[in-house]
Amino acid sequence: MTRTEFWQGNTACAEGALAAGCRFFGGYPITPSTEIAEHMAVKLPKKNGVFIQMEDEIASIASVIGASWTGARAMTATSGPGFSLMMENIGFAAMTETPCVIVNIQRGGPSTGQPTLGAQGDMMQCRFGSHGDYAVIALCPASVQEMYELTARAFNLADKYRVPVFLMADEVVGHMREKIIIPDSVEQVPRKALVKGTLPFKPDSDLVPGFPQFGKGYGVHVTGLTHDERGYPCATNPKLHETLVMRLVDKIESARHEIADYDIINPGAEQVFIAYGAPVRTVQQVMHDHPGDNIGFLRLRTVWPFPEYAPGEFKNARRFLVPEMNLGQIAREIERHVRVPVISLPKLGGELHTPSELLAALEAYR
Amino acid sequence: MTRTEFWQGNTACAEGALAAGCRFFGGYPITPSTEIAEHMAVKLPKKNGVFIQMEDEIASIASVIGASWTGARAMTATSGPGFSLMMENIGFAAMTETPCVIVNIQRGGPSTGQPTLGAQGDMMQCRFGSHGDYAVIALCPASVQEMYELTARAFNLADKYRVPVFLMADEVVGHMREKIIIPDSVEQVPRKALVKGTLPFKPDSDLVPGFPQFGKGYGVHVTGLTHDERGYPCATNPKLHETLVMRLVDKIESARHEIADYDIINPGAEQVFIAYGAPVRTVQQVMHDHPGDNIGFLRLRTVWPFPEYAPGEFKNARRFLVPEMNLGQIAREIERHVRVPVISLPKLGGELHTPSELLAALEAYR
Amino acid sequence: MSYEEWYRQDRLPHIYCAGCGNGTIINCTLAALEQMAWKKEDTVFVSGIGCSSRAPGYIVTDSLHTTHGRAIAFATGVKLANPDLHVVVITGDGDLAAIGGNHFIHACRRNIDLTVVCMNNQIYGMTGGQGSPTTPLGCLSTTTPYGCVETPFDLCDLAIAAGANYVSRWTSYHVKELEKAVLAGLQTPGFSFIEALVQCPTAFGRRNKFKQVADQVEYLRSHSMLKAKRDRLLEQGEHIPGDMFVVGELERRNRPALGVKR
Amino acid sequence: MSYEEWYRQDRLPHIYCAGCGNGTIINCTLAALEQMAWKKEDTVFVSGIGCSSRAPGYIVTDSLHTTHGRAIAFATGVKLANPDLHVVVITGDGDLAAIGGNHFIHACRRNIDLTVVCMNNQIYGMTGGQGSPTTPLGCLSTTTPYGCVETPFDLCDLAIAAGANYVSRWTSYHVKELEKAVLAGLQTPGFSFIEALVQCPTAFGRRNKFKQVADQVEYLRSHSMLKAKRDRLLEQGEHIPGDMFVVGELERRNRPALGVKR
Amino acid sequence: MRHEVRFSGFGGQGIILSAVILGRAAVMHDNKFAVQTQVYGPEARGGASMSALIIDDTPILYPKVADPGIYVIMSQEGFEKYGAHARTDAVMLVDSTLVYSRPDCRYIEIPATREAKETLGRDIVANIVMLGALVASTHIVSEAALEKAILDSVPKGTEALNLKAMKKGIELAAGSTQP
Amino acid sequence: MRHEVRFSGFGGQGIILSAVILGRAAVMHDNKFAVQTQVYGPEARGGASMSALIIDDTPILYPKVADPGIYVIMSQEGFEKYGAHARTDAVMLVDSTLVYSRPDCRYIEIPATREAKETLGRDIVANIVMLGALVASTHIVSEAALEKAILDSVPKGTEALNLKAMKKGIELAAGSTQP
Amino acid sequence: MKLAIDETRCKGCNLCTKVCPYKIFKEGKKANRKGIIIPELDRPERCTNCRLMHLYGRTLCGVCQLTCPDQAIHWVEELPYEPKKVAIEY
Amino acid sequence: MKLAIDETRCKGCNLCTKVCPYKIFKEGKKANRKGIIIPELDRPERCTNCRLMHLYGRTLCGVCQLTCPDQAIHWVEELPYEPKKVAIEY
Ligand SMILES: Cc1ncc(C[n+]2csc(CCOP(=O)(O)OP(=O)(O)O)c2C)c(N)n1
Ligand SMILES: Cc1ncc(C[n+]2csc(CCOP(=O)(O)OP(=O)(O)O)c2C)c(N)n1
Ligand code: SF4
Ligand code: SF4
Ligand code: SF4
Ligand code: SF4
Ligand code: SF4
Ligand code: SF4
Ligand SMILES: [Mg+2]
Ligand SMILES: [Mg+2]
Repeated sequence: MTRTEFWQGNTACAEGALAAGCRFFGGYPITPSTEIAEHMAVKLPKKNGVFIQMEDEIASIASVIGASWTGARAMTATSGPGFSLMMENIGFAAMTETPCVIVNIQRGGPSTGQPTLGAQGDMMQCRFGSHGDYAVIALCPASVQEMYELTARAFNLADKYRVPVFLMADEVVGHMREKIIIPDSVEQVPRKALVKGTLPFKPDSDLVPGFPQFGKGYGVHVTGLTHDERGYPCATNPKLHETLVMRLVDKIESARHEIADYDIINPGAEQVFIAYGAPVRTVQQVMHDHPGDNIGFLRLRTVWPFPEYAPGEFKNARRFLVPEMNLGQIAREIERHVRVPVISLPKLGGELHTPSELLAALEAYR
Repeated sequence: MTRTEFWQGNTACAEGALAAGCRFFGGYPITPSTEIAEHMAVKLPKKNGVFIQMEDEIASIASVIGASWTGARAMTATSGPGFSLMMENIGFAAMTETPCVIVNIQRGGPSTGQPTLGAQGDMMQCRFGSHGDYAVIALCPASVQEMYELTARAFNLADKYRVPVFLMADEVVGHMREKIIIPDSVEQVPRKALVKGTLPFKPDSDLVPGFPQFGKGYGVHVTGLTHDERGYPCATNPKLHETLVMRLVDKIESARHEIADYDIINPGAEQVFIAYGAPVRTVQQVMHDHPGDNIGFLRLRTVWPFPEYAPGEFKNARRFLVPEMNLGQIAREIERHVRVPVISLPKLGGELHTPSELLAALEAYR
Repeated sequence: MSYEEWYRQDRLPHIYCAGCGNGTIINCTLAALEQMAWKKEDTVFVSGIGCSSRAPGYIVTDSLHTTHGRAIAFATGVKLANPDLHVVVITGDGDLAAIGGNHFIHACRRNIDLTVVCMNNQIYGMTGGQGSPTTPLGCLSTTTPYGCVETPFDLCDLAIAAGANYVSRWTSYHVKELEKAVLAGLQTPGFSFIEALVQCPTAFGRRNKFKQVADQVEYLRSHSMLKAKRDRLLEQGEHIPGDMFVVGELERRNRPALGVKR
Repeated sequence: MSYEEWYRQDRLPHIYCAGCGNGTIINCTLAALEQMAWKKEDTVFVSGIGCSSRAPGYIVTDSLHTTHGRAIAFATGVKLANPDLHVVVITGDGDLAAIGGNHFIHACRRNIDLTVVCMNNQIYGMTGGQGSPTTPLGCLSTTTPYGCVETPFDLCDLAIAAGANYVSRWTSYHVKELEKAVLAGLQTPGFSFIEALVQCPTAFGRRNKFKQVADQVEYLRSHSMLKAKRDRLLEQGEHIPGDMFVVGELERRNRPALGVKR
Repeated sequence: MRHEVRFSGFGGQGIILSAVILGRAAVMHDNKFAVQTQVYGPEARGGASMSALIIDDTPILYPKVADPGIYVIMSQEGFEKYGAHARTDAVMLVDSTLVYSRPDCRYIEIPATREAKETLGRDIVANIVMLGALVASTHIVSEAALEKAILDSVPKGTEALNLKAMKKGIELAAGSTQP
Repeated sequence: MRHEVRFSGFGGQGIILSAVILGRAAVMHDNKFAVQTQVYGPEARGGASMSALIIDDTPILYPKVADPGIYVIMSQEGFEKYGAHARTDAVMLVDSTLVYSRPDCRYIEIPATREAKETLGRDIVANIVMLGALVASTHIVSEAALEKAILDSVPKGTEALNLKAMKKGIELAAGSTQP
Repeated sequence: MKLAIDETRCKGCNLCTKVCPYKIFKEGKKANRKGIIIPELDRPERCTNCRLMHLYGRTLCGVCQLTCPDQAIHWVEELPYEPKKVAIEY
Repeated sequence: MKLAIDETRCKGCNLCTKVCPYKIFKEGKKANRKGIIIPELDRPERCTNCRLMHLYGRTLCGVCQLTCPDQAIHWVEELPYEPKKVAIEY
């Protein structure tokens, strides 16, 4: 039996996490993500979970990683400045293959910027913001419904691939209230346990090793140093480093098809929008107001790993138009994968693209 | 009268900074950058400058930004983990247009990774590691001589464009000792002072406003919030935000030609290497050992802003080979600007590409 | 009164809520500053992020409104690079003691010649009322919906243990005493820390049974105990109720300092 | 002796320099642990980055070797998410008190039920001998080439001011006392902090006139003063030389704690 | 049919709650779709607060309100900032106790604050008076839905008062000057 | 001509200093080019330390040493880790006091540590003895340049001792077994 | 000198009504256009500052001004300056 | 029980030579292959642990072992166990 609610996006995110079995939240308040923490503070204690407000965002993500090693589904939520502070430990999570969910309700940057207005300026940061090479998963919701669903999915992906998963939402979606249908229950893909007696960092065929949960007698050593399959540091061994880092990247990149989540609308169109997050709504409005096959739409829910083959499904595409609330961050990525012009439609300042702006762009390039 | 020395790259970096008039160093030790701080600790007090070891890297970059507002040429030096921690305040420096120099002696990542071995894994991070959209300058030295020269240039660029400038070196160059010719003196382009009575954040025609140094009676307010030309917060004004952020990016992007520093070698070649930092040395060796015109080389000293027109100077290029001590971070950028295949030659693990590896790549794709 | 000249008149009224104590603390700080024979152009205000940290935006001197928690680290750079500048940091309990706690204790240890005024409203005001490291046990906030279970910091004890040369605590009720304390802080070489407990009607008072602004100010008045009295009670072995806090000058010493004007 | 079983024998010998005191502190910690009736699988070691922080890599339990300065924050997550686990943090003076200072004081304040053992060698050993927040005044390091001018932290004073339930200090000379102190820490609910001053011949001793390892250990012995004696001297108004440090149990109390096993 | 409503007033009047209640009424009780948005920002503090609501029979795509057809304005500053430029075919409910100006479009004067204080004894329910008047005069949700949504949303113990306020609003709308 | 030299021994023997002195000699006093590199890493602590030097008449491009022609080995562990696989046309100077194994290439036995301790009274200068022997037997830098470089590099007050050590090395090389 | 509340700044918090030893500030009654109720002044000439500021050439008392969180309380010059006679209440 | 230094672990720091109340550890003289000079044992039977560990069923003294930073000091079982007679020096 589903249930209807009229919820704020941030509430839906917190509820999606709870439905997915999240039992640890470590966070630090920051606009426009704070409602997620506040909701967790109310709800988690009632579900035998732990809410803790840490001293800063560095500690928040650290506590989440620590909690994850005890087997708990764990998350944090923040926005730009806090996200920047998490970068070092995000790299640690990637290196140690710690499942965790990090929500970023994006606001206008750089720096303190526009604390209360929406943006999508951290899309490259979530992929490249920590030092060294690694891979992550990033999902972008465009509605309150998706705030719920994608948050829940983030936990499953995190556990399956043992990787930090980002819910890269934005203030527009985080703060708006709309209708949401709450499912009866949410699928929970369990974390694969390490087979006792096997090496803790030796991958299975999916390139992901089983999880040696703390307290279960594995006696595992977890380190952010380059480590061998026993988990022991071997920071001066070039071969082991290469093998490890390549695997960390490959386990995500090679699962691109499975992780990718997107819609192809009007694959025969010549003018094709590509969008994720709040601008999706404007594209949808434009398509609704101008029905027919002449506008195509690649609507992304997964941005990282980027589904690089998806634009190719628009066989007749003569150009891709990419409305983003940033200076064309994902447009850069798209340029790498297509041969036709990529028209970045950046918008800064906190306001969502209007339908007429997108129509004007369609006209300008037709 | 020049002088010859046999110096370590890190020493040359510190000496280059001193020669450029750096009088403030705020840092936190981290391998493989520590020698820079240690050298500054010995030398700065003798030059009436200030060396301070801060409590962490967040405080280090903060102190550098603070010092810069008093008019001092100021720098810090770090490596991956510390660099990740600086991300929030790097965005603050970009937003407030604070000149400063940040040296990153890159080591193997992600996370603690390989503390003592070289890498180039932070190249995307230095461009996109802080939240929001902004622009920076990044220079990559390939020799001890360039550690000196590019550090000095970094200060001039920082002051001219009022932007954080990165010296993105690597452990290989930072730790090796080689011959260096010390010039008699180093050019020092002074910071342009704000004309009294004009608005502190109103740009001149070069898009850069004059600098209202603290203590000079400007009564300036500096904030990381979106601000107007008076410097006052106006964080809910979309137009002002857009204008500000666009200008921050444009002042760098529009000066691309002036900032870019690269060599074009054998522009008629069909196979073209593009490299920066330590791998330059291997390419040079290969070209030295195989003279003739059949191998081209775009050798970058400026990586950001990327000189996007430079690959185009190789008119006959059939492919670009890009050896990097990372998983192809700059190769991604090159892909955006060229129509022929870009062959990433990544190498992880801390060891520099060998000449025979590059030769093998040449063969494989010939 | 001439401390009014230290305000950027073009930016008033400020964004603080009606009855917010922050404005009072700025008054006291500027009134103290006015008594030093310092030029405006030799004075710099530095702050982090929070309602409290907005203060420098209303002051005519050069001012640096930095990132959350980092004000003291930025100020350290300003002061060391030019010790001729007088550097005052304005901060909040969250900014100083949550995210900024490390910079706080290290500046105390180094005894950097700064004067730090902390507007302690025992809550995160700017973000709408989450618990802070000084939220009293049992108090309600949006992140302590069942009452705060973490013991709060005594910020002055921390400053003293960390090494600061001058430490005192007052409240927004004690305007004259606070002005004097800030003055003493400005005069003392090395790190000076002045904690000012303030009412935040919007984010704290509203949730914690203070119906009127004045009720919270009255609470601050009636729950503060002069250091001398506290010491006397302690000596006599008498019980000091848990909800009382000490006010007064709590430390004054002369450890080696950094960045003192040459 | 059975605490040897707590070592990962396959990883010994460890990477520490000859004469490094860290190995001694691990011995004492494990000897104390052995006296608790805890299973290895219920015990977790957490550390940051530094020579000291390498310790958990040599211990058979689950262990989390994290990022520089953050051990306590990670440990907080481990402990709160599963209070049935016994969580011990091993850290260094740089890790705990430089970059990690904020997590340290906040964990003390919250009284998270952790036992934290700090190997204080008064230097950054791992990175080759830079000054740390506990480097004594005047001492030489690569970043204090003219002698340290910053007053060091008293880590125990800080822990007490911040709220920790149990605090004591010993040295690598006092192996038996240290073992007992760690034991007391393990037994005390809430945050327990044990500071162990240790010799670092490579990065500290060499530069500060300790020719032999034993010379530095002897220095630690001869410059430590029992708390009882210190208190007596203070009471008698006698002068305590600046280079002496107090050893012994410095705090034991019962403030509200978080994460205590249910 | 897509309806766009903008609410404005000063902090403490329950401007945002009004939009939320209306949205709940539409979604939870009238089985429609709704999107509620608002202006956040420290600058909003003390100044005018604003909230917007879209109601539609089909899913709402573009979620922002630029040029609404319906206004509920409860302070003079709110009028100046968010109401003054209403298009001429819009309709505006003004709390005539606090709003002095009048728009160029059709408007309905509701002395909500005065009635709330004087008749109901608590000026805090002025927003509910306005909601009642809004629904009575526009029918964008049913009165039954509004009533249920109010009951879901207001603090325990204040239900009766709030229902009275709603009724008062409906009544005032009926008798209001609608030039 | 490019010459590649690898030094190895244990921590405290001055392995890195040896390479630096030799590099200085080449660059500062023989007007050649040189690149010195070394192995860092916590794991190196206590274990074998290693440093490499390239000397050339023209600028050095590729800076790394993979398979050097000249070795200076001062500990058994150093030999095992960094010397055992020397190519057969290499030449290796071994400190015969501490190195028990012998390579397959040509080698020169220098009892540097014994001589340093017994003849010069300080085993700390064994590396300088090795340097003297190296230069005497390979001439990769001039003896004059080496002498100057040693004087630039050693602590004040130890100049005479170090020069004596260098001389001793030269002497030992002359009389050494070179199978 | 004349005591005045700057209506463009006052936010009506009424703290001034609590701190003046002479009870010169009284809670106001009517909201202004912004919805703010400004306090009223009850015989402000009684204020120490009003009376004696000129005499002593510096601010006396001034507690209301220091306390006013909104920088809304000032003394403005009355020209020509004429000390007023008031009955002082202790 | 027999006191033993594990040569694969000992790094020759000589701390054991300072802490034993019976001065059982003495500085060694000759470096081993790794260049480490391992201490020598002087009549280890005098050690409390060697003599009494079996009797009391637990570790006695043990200060050298606790102190040894390199986990190089152990007691190994001697089979068959024969308590040795030693002259104890106080
Ligand atoms: C890195 C970072 N994290 C979080 C925030 C959000 N934030 C802004 S102000 C604030 C709390 C301020 O509290 P306090 O310093 O007590 O100031 P107050 O508003 O109470 O005066 C927070 C958490 C931020 N701006 N930056
Ligand atoms: C973010 C970050 N900054 C700096 C470093 C480099 N670093 C590694 S260990 C260390 C100091 C460790 O000092 P301490 O905790 O006292 O440990 P010790 O080695 O002395 O035992 C530093 C600065 C790092 N790894 N990460
Ligand atoms: S929220 Fe609190 S601290 Fe912030 S301005 Fe309002 S009353 Fe002041
Ligand atoms: S450097 Fe110091 S702390 Fe590190 S292992 Fe060596 S002696 Fe120990
Ligand atoms: S204290 Fe100031 S703001 Fe408050 S009521 Fe009085 S004059 Fe107005
Ligand atoms: S200055 Fe003093 S006496 Fe005068 S009005 Fe203010 S508080 Fe009252
Ligand atoms: S204490 Fe241990 S490592 Fe040191 S000499 Fe004795 S046995 Fe060897
Ligand atoms: S156990 Fe005690 S008596 Fe025995 S050898 Fe060790 S220190 Fe000496
Ligand atoms: Mg606060
Ligand atoms: Mg240390």
